Amino acid sequence: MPISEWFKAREDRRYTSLDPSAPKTDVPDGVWEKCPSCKHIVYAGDLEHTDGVCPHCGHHFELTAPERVGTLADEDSFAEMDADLISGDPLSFTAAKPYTVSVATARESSGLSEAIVTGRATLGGHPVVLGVMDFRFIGASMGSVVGEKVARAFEVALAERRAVIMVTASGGARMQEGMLSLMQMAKTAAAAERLASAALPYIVVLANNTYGGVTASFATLGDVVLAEPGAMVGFAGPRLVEQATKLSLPKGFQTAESLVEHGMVDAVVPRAELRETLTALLGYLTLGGAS
Amino acid sequence: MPISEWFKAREDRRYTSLDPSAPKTDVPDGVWEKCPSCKHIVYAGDLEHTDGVCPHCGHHFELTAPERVGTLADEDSFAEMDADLISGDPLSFTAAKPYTVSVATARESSGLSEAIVTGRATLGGHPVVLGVMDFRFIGASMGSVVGEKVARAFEVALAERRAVIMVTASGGARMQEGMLSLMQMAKTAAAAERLASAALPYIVVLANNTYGGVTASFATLGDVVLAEPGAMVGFAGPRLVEQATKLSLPKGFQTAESLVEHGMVDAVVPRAELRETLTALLGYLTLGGAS
Amino acid sequence: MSKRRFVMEFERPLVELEEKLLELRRIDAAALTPELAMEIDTLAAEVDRLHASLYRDLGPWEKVQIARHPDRPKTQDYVDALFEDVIELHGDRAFGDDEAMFAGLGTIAGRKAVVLGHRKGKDIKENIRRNFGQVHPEGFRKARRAMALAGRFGLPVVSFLDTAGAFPGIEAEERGQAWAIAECLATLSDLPVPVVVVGIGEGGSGGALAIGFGDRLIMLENAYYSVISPEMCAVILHKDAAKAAEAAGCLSLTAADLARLDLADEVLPEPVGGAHRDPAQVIEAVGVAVGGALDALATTPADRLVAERYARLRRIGHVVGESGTTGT
Amino acid sequence: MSKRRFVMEFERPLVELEEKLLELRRIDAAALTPELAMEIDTLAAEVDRLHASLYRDLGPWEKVQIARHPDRPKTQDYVDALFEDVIELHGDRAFGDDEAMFAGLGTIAGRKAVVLGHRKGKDIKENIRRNFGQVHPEGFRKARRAMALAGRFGLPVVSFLDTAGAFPGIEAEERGQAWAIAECLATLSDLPVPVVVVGIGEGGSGGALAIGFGDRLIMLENAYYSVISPEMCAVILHKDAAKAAEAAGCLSLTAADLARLDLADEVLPEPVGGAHRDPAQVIEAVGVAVGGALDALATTPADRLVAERYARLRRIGHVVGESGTTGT
Ligand SMILES: [Zn+2]
Ligand SMILES: [Zn+2]
Repeated sequence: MPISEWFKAREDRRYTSLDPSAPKTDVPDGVWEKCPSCKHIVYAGDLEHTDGVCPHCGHHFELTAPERVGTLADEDSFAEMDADLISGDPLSFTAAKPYTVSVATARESSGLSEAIVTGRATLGGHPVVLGVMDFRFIGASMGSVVGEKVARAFEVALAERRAVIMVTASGGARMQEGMLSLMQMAKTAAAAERLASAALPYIVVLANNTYGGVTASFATLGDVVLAEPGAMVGFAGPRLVEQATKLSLPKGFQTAESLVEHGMVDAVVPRAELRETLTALLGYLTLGGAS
Repeated sequence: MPISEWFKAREDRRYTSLDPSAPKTDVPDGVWEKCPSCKHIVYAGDLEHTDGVCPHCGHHFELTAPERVGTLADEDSFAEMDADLISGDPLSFTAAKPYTVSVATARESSGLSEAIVTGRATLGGHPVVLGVMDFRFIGASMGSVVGEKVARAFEVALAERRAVIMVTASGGARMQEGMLSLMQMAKTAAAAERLASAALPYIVVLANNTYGGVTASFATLGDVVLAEPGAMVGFAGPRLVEQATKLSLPKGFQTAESLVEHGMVDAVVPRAELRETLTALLGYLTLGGAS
Repeated sequence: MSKRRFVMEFERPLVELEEKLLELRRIDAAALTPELAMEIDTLAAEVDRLHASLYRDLGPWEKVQIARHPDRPKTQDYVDALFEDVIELHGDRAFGDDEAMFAGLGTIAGRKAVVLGHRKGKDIKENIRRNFGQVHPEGFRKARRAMALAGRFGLPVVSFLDTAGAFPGIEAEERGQAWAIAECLATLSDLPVPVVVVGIGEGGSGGALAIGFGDRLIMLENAYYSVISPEMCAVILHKDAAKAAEAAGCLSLTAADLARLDLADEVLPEPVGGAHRDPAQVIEAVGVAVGGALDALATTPADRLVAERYARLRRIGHVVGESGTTGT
Repeated sequence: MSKRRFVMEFERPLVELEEKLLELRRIDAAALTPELAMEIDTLAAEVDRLHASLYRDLGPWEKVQIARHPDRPKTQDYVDALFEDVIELHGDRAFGDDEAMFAGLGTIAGRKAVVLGHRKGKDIKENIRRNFGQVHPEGFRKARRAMALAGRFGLPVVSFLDTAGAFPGIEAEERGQAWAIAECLATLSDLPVPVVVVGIGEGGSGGALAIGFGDRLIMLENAYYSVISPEMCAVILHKDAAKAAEAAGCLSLTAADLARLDLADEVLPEPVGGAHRDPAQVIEAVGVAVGGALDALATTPADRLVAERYARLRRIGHVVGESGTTGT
């Protein structure tokens, strides 16, 4: 389903870029949510005004891809690409349930065609290709379609001399497409490398949580790599690391904040400042990039 | 004094490249040396046959620059460059003794014009520019002349599409030329970078001991960086590190062997295999470099 | 072999019969009744039958076990046997030297090359030193440095895959495991020299992929290459690692699967029972295949190599409802 | 200033007189004899005389002390006051983020730039965090990453020097202090963008040089830049760190010396007593000088910039008996 239809289909979910007066989040009015960080009961209406940031402790709730697009793209600027790309079932993968069922369920419940939404947009006036992953879609795992959309995003940016901004969240490569998924890592990294060779800027925002094949490919190849507060980011998940090493994990392990300390991330940027920071970065990095 | 004259002036010091039948080391026949590593008393005549390697424990005695040239360059192939470059005294540096006296003494006792000898040569048939530092000359410290000779070595190699091989040993930048010495670090690194940009190979052999401004400039910029067994290599000397940190140093600190473990050096190569290893490396790295 | 034979899970029924047969044959000739002699004959025939069937049409899980066999020839065996004038290059120039990753220069059939490979040990002591072939970030960074050297000096890259995966450790994560792998992928993707990859054993996920794609992928018959280990896949699907065999079947991870998916260019047969039964023969076959691939790629100009490698990657994936033109 | 005034060694005679004068002036008017009043006048005149002479014609060692003054404006002060839209970039992408090195993006007088600088702390707590401005390898690698970013996107580099030197620690050595510095030098040498360096305080050896050369070197009057610290030089020459003053005199390390040696392009005067007496004025002067340098370099094509930077480096050095032609 193209995102435009998705927007139409869900009248209760609208975004600043489409209708600034409408509520921004997925939670219906009057519903209360418990903040997983401070345990406060938060009124969903309040979360709309903060783009999903807990007013009590600053915890960053996960955003859906359309919500994220709404918080970042200039008004009415987002034009989705490749919304008709849909996963096949190349391995006829059937375990607990058939892969085709998983995909159909994810499409139905998320209203998205796949785990990433990509499109042309402007951000603070800068022409970009924006990609946003959505964890609700099979853990935003990367299969053929995600890989293809990411690669095309870089290719469009390369052809049109745009910057690329990727907001990532993913459990990793999608195992139901086996080696085809693994190879999307190489494909997306190769596409990012071509953008880099043309000195066009690529900025990543690591959102909670980004793991596995996505972290180990296009998500860490940005000229600048930002992360949201508290986002968990790594290659191997914390449980696997614990199992493999029989060690207890250090405090703050794999959090965005500790990734800055360990030299992996340029800056942790609160969601309220993200748009402004990206705009400023695009201002710096496009200056000479066009020459 | 050009190295050719140096060779002529010292009939008792000859090298395989000039006269294979003559003894190779500086120690007169019949003299015994105590190995600093195994404490064995070693007959100097034996050291000649081993290029200065202790026959009991393999300790690598330091070689003079002419000795080193003799062990590496193809017979009769070494043609020294810039032998007439001599240090001035730009700061009129006089402390314990005048710099001019230090230089004069070093020239007299070493028979060299400065702390590095550079020249065109072939090594295993490969055309190279070879540079060899000599610790006897004011601790092989890098002042204007060393920096100039190193820069010219890279420039000649660049112009004639030769590989560069540097055998380093140095106490660091030469303080008696102050900031002019410090800037030789930038100058030599810049010259090495130009060679690298032309995809011409640069191989370093870190010999005992290489510290300070030499390690932190051209000596660590090789495409391949080798080290001699037991060579001590670092930026800050062990005594300074101990003083600054009030910690006792780990076993093997700054030895060539520990530098391999810490990822800084490609391989520790015993002197007996050095020529062969360099020849093989030149075979690999010149293959496509000329294209 | 003087040491005790390593028995793979699926071989157990056969080995039990073989041991029983061996025991019966140890019976003193004097004590041998005609009934016993007949039993021995029957058992021997059964062993022959089972042997013939067991190693025919091996399933994915059996192949994974063969790929993990401790006596299977390893990167070092291939390097030693196939390459001359080998110079190992150590270190990442930033933190350490990872002994789970080989990087070096070597000459195969007269062709100079940069050689990469995951390194498992021959015994427990070596395996501890090599972290059982599970690479840390510094290992990938060493590999990347060697790749860059290959690119600078026009040397083709030959890479041997044999890892259960990148090491999932605390420090490995802290030093940027994902970052190090991603940088390898980016570097490999536009390296202006031929890149020939050989799957010789395990091809575990991102840790394999970091040195595991290029212009040719040659797979040994029983080598596997997978997005996830069968065990972990089983845990995710069934909360039960014991269902790894089933998971292995789902993942399309065998050499034959990769050929079917157009990912592998060539599958090299192994002796009955696996490469460890006749390492010399397998190593030679790999040498011939690598030599052939290098020969075939040697004359391709660098820019075409890179363009074709990208095109090769771009074709990978199964997408339906595809829009006719890119991104519009 | 509420906190106790920091007294430099060479100021002590003056400060002692000032304190004595202050004490005399505290005497009750009733108890003030004409003799005492005269003594006060004499002392006051002496203080004025000493004040005027002390800060005139400061020697190298006095300048080193001023360069190290704890209240001297630091990299962060310049970044905060002179740059808008500052975005700090953290980390080396391999091991850590070194708080002794600043790297970021900023806009000065409308010009976008990459900003680098050694970072000392304002107090002991911040100094511990910043390791007193002494950089580890990861700090140099972060700087190098920022340089590369500048090169890729055509942003000039503005670099502030203020370090006693690269940190001489065990782990710093183990993680390749020398390697990290050398790589910075190589990267800076052919960066295709303008590089403007400002010596604002200490310029300690290789640790300063790693981000300390380019197309323009602007020095504050009392900043120093030296191949070795005066103390260490004294130890080497006299086995006596106390002879640092003498060593400082030998090393030609002052801004004036650097101008004389043709290394510094511009020397900016400081208020009497040093930059800490009027930080705002000094920071503004630095801003004007940096802006001017960036303006002057802005139109030079990248290849000419790099060629001229190399030529600039190649000229440095004092060599006699020089052969007429290079290497022949
Ligand atoms: Zn909260
Ligand atoms: Zn010995």
